[in-house]
Amino acid sequence: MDLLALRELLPELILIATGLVVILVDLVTNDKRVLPIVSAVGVLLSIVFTVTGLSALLRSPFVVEVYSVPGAVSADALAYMFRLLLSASTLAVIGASSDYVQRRLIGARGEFYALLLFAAAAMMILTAATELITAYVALETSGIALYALSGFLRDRRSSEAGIKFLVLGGVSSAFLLYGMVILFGLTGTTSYAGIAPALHAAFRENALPISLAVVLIVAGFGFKLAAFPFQMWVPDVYEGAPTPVTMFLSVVSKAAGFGVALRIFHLALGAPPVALEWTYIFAALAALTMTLGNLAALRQHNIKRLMGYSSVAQAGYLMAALAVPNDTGTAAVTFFLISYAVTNLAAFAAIIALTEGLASEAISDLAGAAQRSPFLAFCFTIALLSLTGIPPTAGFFAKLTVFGVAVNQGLLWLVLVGVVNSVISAYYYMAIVKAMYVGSAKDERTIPAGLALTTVLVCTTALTVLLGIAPDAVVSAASTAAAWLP
Amino acid sequence: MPPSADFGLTLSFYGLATLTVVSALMVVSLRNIFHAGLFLVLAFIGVAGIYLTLNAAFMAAVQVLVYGGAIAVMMLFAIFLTRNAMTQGNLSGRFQAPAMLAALLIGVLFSYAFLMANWASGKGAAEYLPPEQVADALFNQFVFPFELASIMLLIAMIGAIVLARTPGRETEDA
Amino acid sequence: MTVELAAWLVFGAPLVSFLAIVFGTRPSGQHILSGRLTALAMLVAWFASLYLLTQVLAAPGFELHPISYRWLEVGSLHLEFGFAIDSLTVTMLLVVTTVSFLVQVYSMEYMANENQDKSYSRYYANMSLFTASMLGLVLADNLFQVYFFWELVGLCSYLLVGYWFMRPSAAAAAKKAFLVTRIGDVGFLLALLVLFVHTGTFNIHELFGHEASDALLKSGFLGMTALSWATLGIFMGAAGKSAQFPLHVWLPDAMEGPTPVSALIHAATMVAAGVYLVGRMLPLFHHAPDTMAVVATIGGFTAIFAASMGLVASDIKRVMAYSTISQLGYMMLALGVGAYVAAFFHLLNHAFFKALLFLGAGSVGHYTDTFNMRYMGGLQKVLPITFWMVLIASLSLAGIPPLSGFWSKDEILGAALQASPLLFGMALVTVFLTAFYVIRMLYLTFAGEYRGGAAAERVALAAATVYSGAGAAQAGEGHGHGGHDTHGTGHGNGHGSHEVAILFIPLVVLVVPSVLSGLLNTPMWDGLAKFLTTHTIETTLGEHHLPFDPGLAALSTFVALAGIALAHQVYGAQAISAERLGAMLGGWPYRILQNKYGMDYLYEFLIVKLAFGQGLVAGLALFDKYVVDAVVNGAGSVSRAAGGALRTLQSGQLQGYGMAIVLGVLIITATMMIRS
Amino acid sequence: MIEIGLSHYMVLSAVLFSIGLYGVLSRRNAVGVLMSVELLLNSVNIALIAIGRYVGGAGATGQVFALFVITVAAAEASVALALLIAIYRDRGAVDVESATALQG
Amino acid sequence: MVLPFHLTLLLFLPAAGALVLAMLPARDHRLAKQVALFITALDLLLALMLWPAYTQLAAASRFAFEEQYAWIPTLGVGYHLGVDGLSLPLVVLTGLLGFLAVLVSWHIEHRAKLYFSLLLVLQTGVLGVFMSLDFVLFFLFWELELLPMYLLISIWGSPPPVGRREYSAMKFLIYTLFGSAFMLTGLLILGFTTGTFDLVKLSSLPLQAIGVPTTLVFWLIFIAFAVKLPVFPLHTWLPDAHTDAPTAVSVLLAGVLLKMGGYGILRICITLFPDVAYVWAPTLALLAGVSVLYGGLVTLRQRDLKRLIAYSSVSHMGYVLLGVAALGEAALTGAALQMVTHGTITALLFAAVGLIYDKAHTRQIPELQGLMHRMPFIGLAFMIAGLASLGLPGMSGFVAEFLVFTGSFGEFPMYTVMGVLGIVLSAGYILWTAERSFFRALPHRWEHLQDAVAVERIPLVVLMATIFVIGLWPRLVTDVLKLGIAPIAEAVKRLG
Repeated sequence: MDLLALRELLPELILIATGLVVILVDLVTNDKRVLPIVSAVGVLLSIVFTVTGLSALLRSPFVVEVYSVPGAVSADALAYMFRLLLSASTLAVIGASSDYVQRRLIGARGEFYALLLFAAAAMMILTAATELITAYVALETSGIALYALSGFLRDRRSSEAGIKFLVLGGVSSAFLLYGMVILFGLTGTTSYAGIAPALHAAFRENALPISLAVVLIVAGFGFKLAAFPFQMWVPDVYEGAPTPVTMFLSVVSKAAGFGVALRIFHLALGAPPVALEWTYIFAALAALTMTLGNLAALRQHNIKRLMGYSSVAQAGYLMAALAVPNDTGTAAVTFFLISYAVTNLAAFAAIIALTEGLASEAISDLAGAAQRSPFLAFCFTIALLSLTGIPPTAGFFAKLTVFGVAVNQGLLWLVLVGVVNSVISAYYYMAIVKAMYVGSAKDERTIPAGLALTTVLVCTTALTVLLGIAPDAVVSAASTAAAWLP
Repeated sequence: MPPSADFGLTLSFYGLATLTVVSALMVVSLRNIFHAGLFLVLAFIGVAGIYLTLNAAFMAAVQVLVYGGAIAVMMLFAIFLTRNAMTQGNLSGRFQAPAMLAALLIGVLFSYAFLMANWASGKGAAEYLPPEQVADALFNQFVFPFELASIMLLIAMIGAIVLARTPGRETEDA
Repeated sequence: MTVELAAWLVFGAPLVSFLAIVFGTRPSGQHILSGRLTALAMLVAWFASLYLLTQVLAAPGFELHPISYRWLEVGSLHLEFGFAIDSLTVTMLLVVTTVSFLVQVYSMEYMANENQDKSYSRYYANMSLFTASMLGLVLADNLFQVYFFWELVGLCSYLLVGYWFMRPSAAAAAKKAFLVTRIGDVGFLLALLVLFVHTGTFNIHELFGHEASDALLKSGFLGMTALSWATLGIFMGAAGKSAQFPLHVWLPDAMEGPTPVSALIHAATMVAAGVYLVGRMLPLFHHAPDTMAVVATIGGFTAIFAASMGLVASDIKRVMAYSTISQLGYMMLALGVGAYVAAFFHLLNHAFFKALLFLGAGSVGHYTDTFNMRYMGGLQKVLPITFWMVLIASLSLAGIPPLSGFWSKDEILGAALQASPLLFGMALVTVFLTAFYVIRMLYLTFAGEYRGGAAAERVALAAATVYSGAGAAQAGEGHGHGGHDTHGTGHGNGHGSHEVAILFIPLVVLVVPSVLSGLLNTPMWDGLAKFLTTHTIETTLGEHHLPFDPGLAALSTFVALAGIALAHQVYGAQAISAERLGAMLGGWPYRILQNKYGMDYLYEFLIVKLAFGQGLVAGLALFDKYVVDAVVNGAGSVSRAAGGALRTLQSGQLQGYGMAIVLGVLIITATMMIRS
Repeated sequence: MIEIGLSHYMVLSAVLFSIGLYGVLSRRNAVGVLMSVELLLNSVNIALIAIGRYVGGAGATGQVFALFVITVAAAEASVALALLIAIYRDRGAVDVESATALQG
Repeated sequence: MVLPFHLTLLLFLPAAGALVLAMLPARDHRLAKQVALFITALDLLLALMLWPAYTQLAAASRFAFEEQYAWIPTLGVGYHLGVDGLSLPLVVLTGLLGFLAVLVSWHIEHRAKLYFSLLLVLQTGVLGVFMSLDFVLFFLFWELELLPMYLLISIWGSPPPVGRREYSAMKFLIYTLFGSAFMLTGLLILGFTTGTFDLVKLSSLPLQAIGVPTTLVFWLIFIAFAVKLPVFPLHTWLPDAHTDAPTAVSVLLAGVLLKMGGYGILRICITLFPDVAYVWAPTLALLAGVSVLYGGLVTLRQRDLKRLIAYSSVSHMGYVLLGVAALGEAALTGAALQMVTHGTITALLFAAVGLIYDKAHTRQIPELQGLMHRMPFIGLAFMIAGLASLGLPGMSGFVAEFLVFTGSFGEFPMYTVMGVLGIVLSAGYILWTAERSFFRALPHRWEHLQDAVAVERIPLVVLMATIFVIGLWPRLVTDVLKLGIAPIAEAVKRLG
């Protein structure tokens, strides 16, 4: 194989290497505080290479030659975009979780970072994969890491989360696998680029198996994306898993899921006769997903669980754009994911600080947080506004673009469902704001937040606001990148 | 292809299929989990036989080694670990019937779709695939997933070690 | 002095005095300055009016248009502020400024006694504002401006009726006055809108043009022309202000205000504004005979209806109030039958003698501290000048020749006779009733022995409280049954002081026109008629001035004398017992009159109880809470309930979740298969 | 007798999948659930190798795919068993029906 | 004098002030107040500076002081600010009420820093709505106001025994979001089918050709404004929000926030879809008539002073809709003027009631009586505002209502009659309230009450003056307003 091609995989390779280094360092050192630093340095290095690659690609939109590992992964601008998103988010997770890991994951700290890095690398490959086998292996690699990470606290709830995640993940990936196998059987190839024309040719005589394959793939990715009715693991796992893992799940894993879904649905299954089979499914599932997520969130008391339902609802909005199989849809999904990532990272950074500082995950216990730690509460509020979609935050423009492409696609009804859902979501998001600002504190002390976490919080909040004020650079980058998807 | 070979294939397919399906049924229905585990091994072996009928000897070998060996052993290990729970059967009737119905519907749906399908079969299909060709594909075309798979195994190992370890114990904390 | 300046002075002098009092004086303690300022302003306005009279007399057609400013301009809508001065205007100006000035002079002493705390600059400010508004109304050359000041005089009336706002009865009366007149104003406002929509102008002279009336006559709805609707609306506004049936209920209650206010606003000027408005717009009314009929009928009915209630009222100011309503009805009757000159002639005369009567009543009340005639009597001895003045004014009101009332009343009777015997009959009965209650009032107040004034009233009230709760409730409710008590000032009654010059001088001055103003339009000299009809109205109205009919004059005088005689028999000679009269026909007529035909109760029942308490309004409030709002809250509850239901689905059981996945696959496939 | 072809294998795979699915949905013992998951993956593998055998040019790819599936199964099983041990340590049982600390 | 980037400066000065406040030491609430006062005063000055400048150059172009930059060119979103005759008075009103709101809140000590920061952010939001000429920018500011309002009501509102501040705040939030959700949909349809969100550009495009029925888009957008205005039956958030909000917030809510609805209808619904408005005008007028009467009748039953004013707002904002429905120049100008005048009148009412509540600790009319004896100044302010509210000539409310009536009577006589009946109802509840609360004898329990002190009087005096100035010299405002209204009326006239 071509060494030049491997160069394109440098970001992933660096992450994997960093993971191995972390394990080694973990073995030789007693000061575990060095572990997140090592990890962060590795991720930063990876980000540097990603950014270099991405900026080169974005600056020269007429470059047609893409160095890609044959049959495995693509190194186009969209892939780089997702790599950057995933690695930067991972960096944020590492930063936000260092104190948590130090205190709560005794005996598993090195392993935590290593698994996180491996999972991130696998997800980066997943979003860049151009054929089914690579995608499947990457999906399972990240999946297994996540199953394990979910159980890392090794208490009752964490283990339960892990086993639920694992079994349901196993079932759904079996469905996904079966869908892939049918596609493979019908076309004789696993490459997305090859599947599309072959399906087009075979569609008339194989409508039923193709439909079945599409449904199975929808089910498989639906699980990953937390789409109704494949979302039931989400609240349980979000609640039971260690909070940094929940953070990782809600941002990185979700982004990776949408990244791969974009390629499979918009590329392999994006040609007209096949696309017509699933776009309306996605539209319908989008509506159901957001409605279910928002309604169920109305009655939650645990903040992590609530964020689980919130992430279900957000997946619903995203799916509305996923149902638009062209580059505007891809761009909208990408931009939404970026906005959602910065927002949710900020939210979870705040949640980690708050739940650890207050030793409670109950929303009602947030009372008076705004007086104890005004800055923390402020950042969290910004994040919640962004999740609701209220300007001037990233979430507003994310919804604007997503609903905009849906409107253009003629999905007006879906947009109406979406906007009404935003209203419902305001109720529970603002209930958190209310708890923090309106309630009075029993305790006047400042809620502790470490330097790394604070940095992450500041950066993500700043980005949330920045994307709400000046989103153009990212929006246009997303649409440029989306145009790379053939 | 001579008719006798064809007949042999047919016979062995049906025989192995029956074995596999019956074993599988035992796996999901036997009350005793240990017995279920034994039938699982039997089912794996049946599947390996199916592979043989497909001229995939290498895969059959892998199947026996990995599943018949490693996985089954781990399975049994787990059974011993959880021995007082060994005789827990299936869920209550509340769940049984819908589960059965759903599984049945899925089976029917899949089978129907497969029977309706017009597979791209026959056109230049290889009767026999030498293992070298598989290896070639694995190490050239799919080298990247292969490398990734090794990471996956590493992850599984690390994960399993951490999870199986009693929490809160670490050298420097001790 | 130019006409423009004079017009500005008329309108501006009281306005300046208002602003000076509001911004230049302290709320308390500077009442003397305020009073003088006000009186001075009135005097300036009076002189300016006089000047204007001379200018109008000199002008061709007695018309001047000194001022017109564009106040607001939006699209095709122009709202203007302008003065038009013609004979009618200038007549009204003189009436208003004269009475105003005299009342202000009277107020200086009267209010000082009524308000011991010396903080009544407010009173003068309101009076100034009222006069300015009233003059602005009269001067207006367009209906929009009329409406503008129309509302402002209403406001001043509200503020002055409620001057003693600490008294619940006064506060309630003020509110009632405002609300009832506002109902009439709705008609006025709608009339303005109808006029504007069809003619595109508010200017009175433009409205009188043929184009305007043609446009108004061409369209219409519900079987009436737009013109009829418009005039009806105008009359509705006029009926509110001039207390015509059925919007008359506020005026008796408005007597809660200080007596000078009653004299100026509720007798001489503001209540006459309705008559003025209808008279001013009479050229339009002429194209709407149906409206004219309504005006005449309502006027005639109000005249007799109010006079009948005046028969039994025991409060001297209320007697006057009913009398005012009745006389205004007279004027409306005259307008309704087209007797334009007669109406304004009567308006003029009435303004003077009624103002005098009120001021006289004020002096009486000032002495006795009550207005309840049951506790008066024998005041002729202590208030001789007042007695004589009131006597003259009363006889003028009763229509005894040659006093002013006689002349104008006679003209109205003549016009009514020509129009319809029924109207004439009502008018004639009114003459009898008027004479009766006037004399009754005189006897009760001035004749016989003094019955103790406010002190006696308090004793009686206390006794009533002991014997029946109703009396107390009545007093507390204060809707006009209870008398005026001490105005919260507590100064002793019958304080022996003799008549104060400043209090009787205005009476003496007013007596002059009360006696003589009738001479402005007599069979010998019809100067006023000529004056009033020599402007544009003449062209549209034609000549409605009837020749003097000696027979009719004799009849009306006889009827008036009959009324006087009967009253003398009852109250003077006491040949007929008032009690027996009251008990006639089982006492029912008396009770009906005493209860003012139950109109107050009817309104109270209809509006306050039915609509407010149980009916429409209460229903809507409940509807708002339990339907409109409940839908909103219900949507929230349903969402929360749905969330709860979803929570129970999330049972935590692994296999349940797995089942959801499988079912999802099955259902999606099923829908796909059904669809294709 | 019909010649054995791809459809036969596919139907067998479907049946095995169905059985495995039933097991996942109905086994009360978590170990039993995991065994059923293995059945699911085995059914997929049958389909993969059959496709490799019958569909042109797919031979090596099918077997490679199957190999990866087996690897995944192994990895998944190890993590699953470790989780079971953790659960067992906490509850003394691996009954999935009662593992409902997380719900709502 | 107009500064460079004047509008931007005017717009973001309060927001910047909020940031400054956030940096101040936590305990010093005096300093916070002073800074807030300074900022709002400066902002008011900036707003006032526009007035003479605008009247000088108004004839030249439709929008003045425009600032236009590409903002998100990828989506066709621009940063486009500008004012015209319609928005300028509202901008000035916002500046004025923002300044007065700080004075009204002078007694706030509880978490004062946060309080004043939120007030300032609120002001930026409202100003932004009135100055934005890009739909996305408009929407951004439209929503910016939500959170400050929510927090202001739920933290400083009437606590539980008296009010339900948290419920009311949430209701306000959800209701507004519900409306703006539909607006967002309409906005997306417009923007993504035409490729631009610029309101000026949109108004010159043939929107019938966008593929989505313009009627649908019109109503989607209208709903948001109808909630804000509010129009029956979308009004029930208003009484709750008003009742439980702190005084300054009630002042701003009634004074300028409701006007965002009317402004939006004029600026967006009517300007972009004159044809739809023309077709649906009877429906709008019906809604208006019903709002006026229904609001007025329900007001009659209210016993809480703030609730009473809130319901009266429903009634009075109905006149805005009535004027809009009539679509003529006079009626539209009347509607616009009604927004300005209602802003000052209701602000004054709330300021007065707020003072009463601060001193008497109750707003229940049956409990209050004879306040005029102890609070002549507050009573005077209430009476003036009340009389203006019932449409007394010489005060601002009258002019606006009269313009609306004359404009709408020709088009919708029946609905105008409903509107005219509304003024009788106004007289009913205003006079009833005055009688019960301010007149009659002073009960013993209120003998301790004090009249407003100097700092409390300033807002009252300023608002009273505004009411009289507009009432007596309406051309001051209408001559500016009609410059903004004329093009709208012109567009409608071309249809009819």
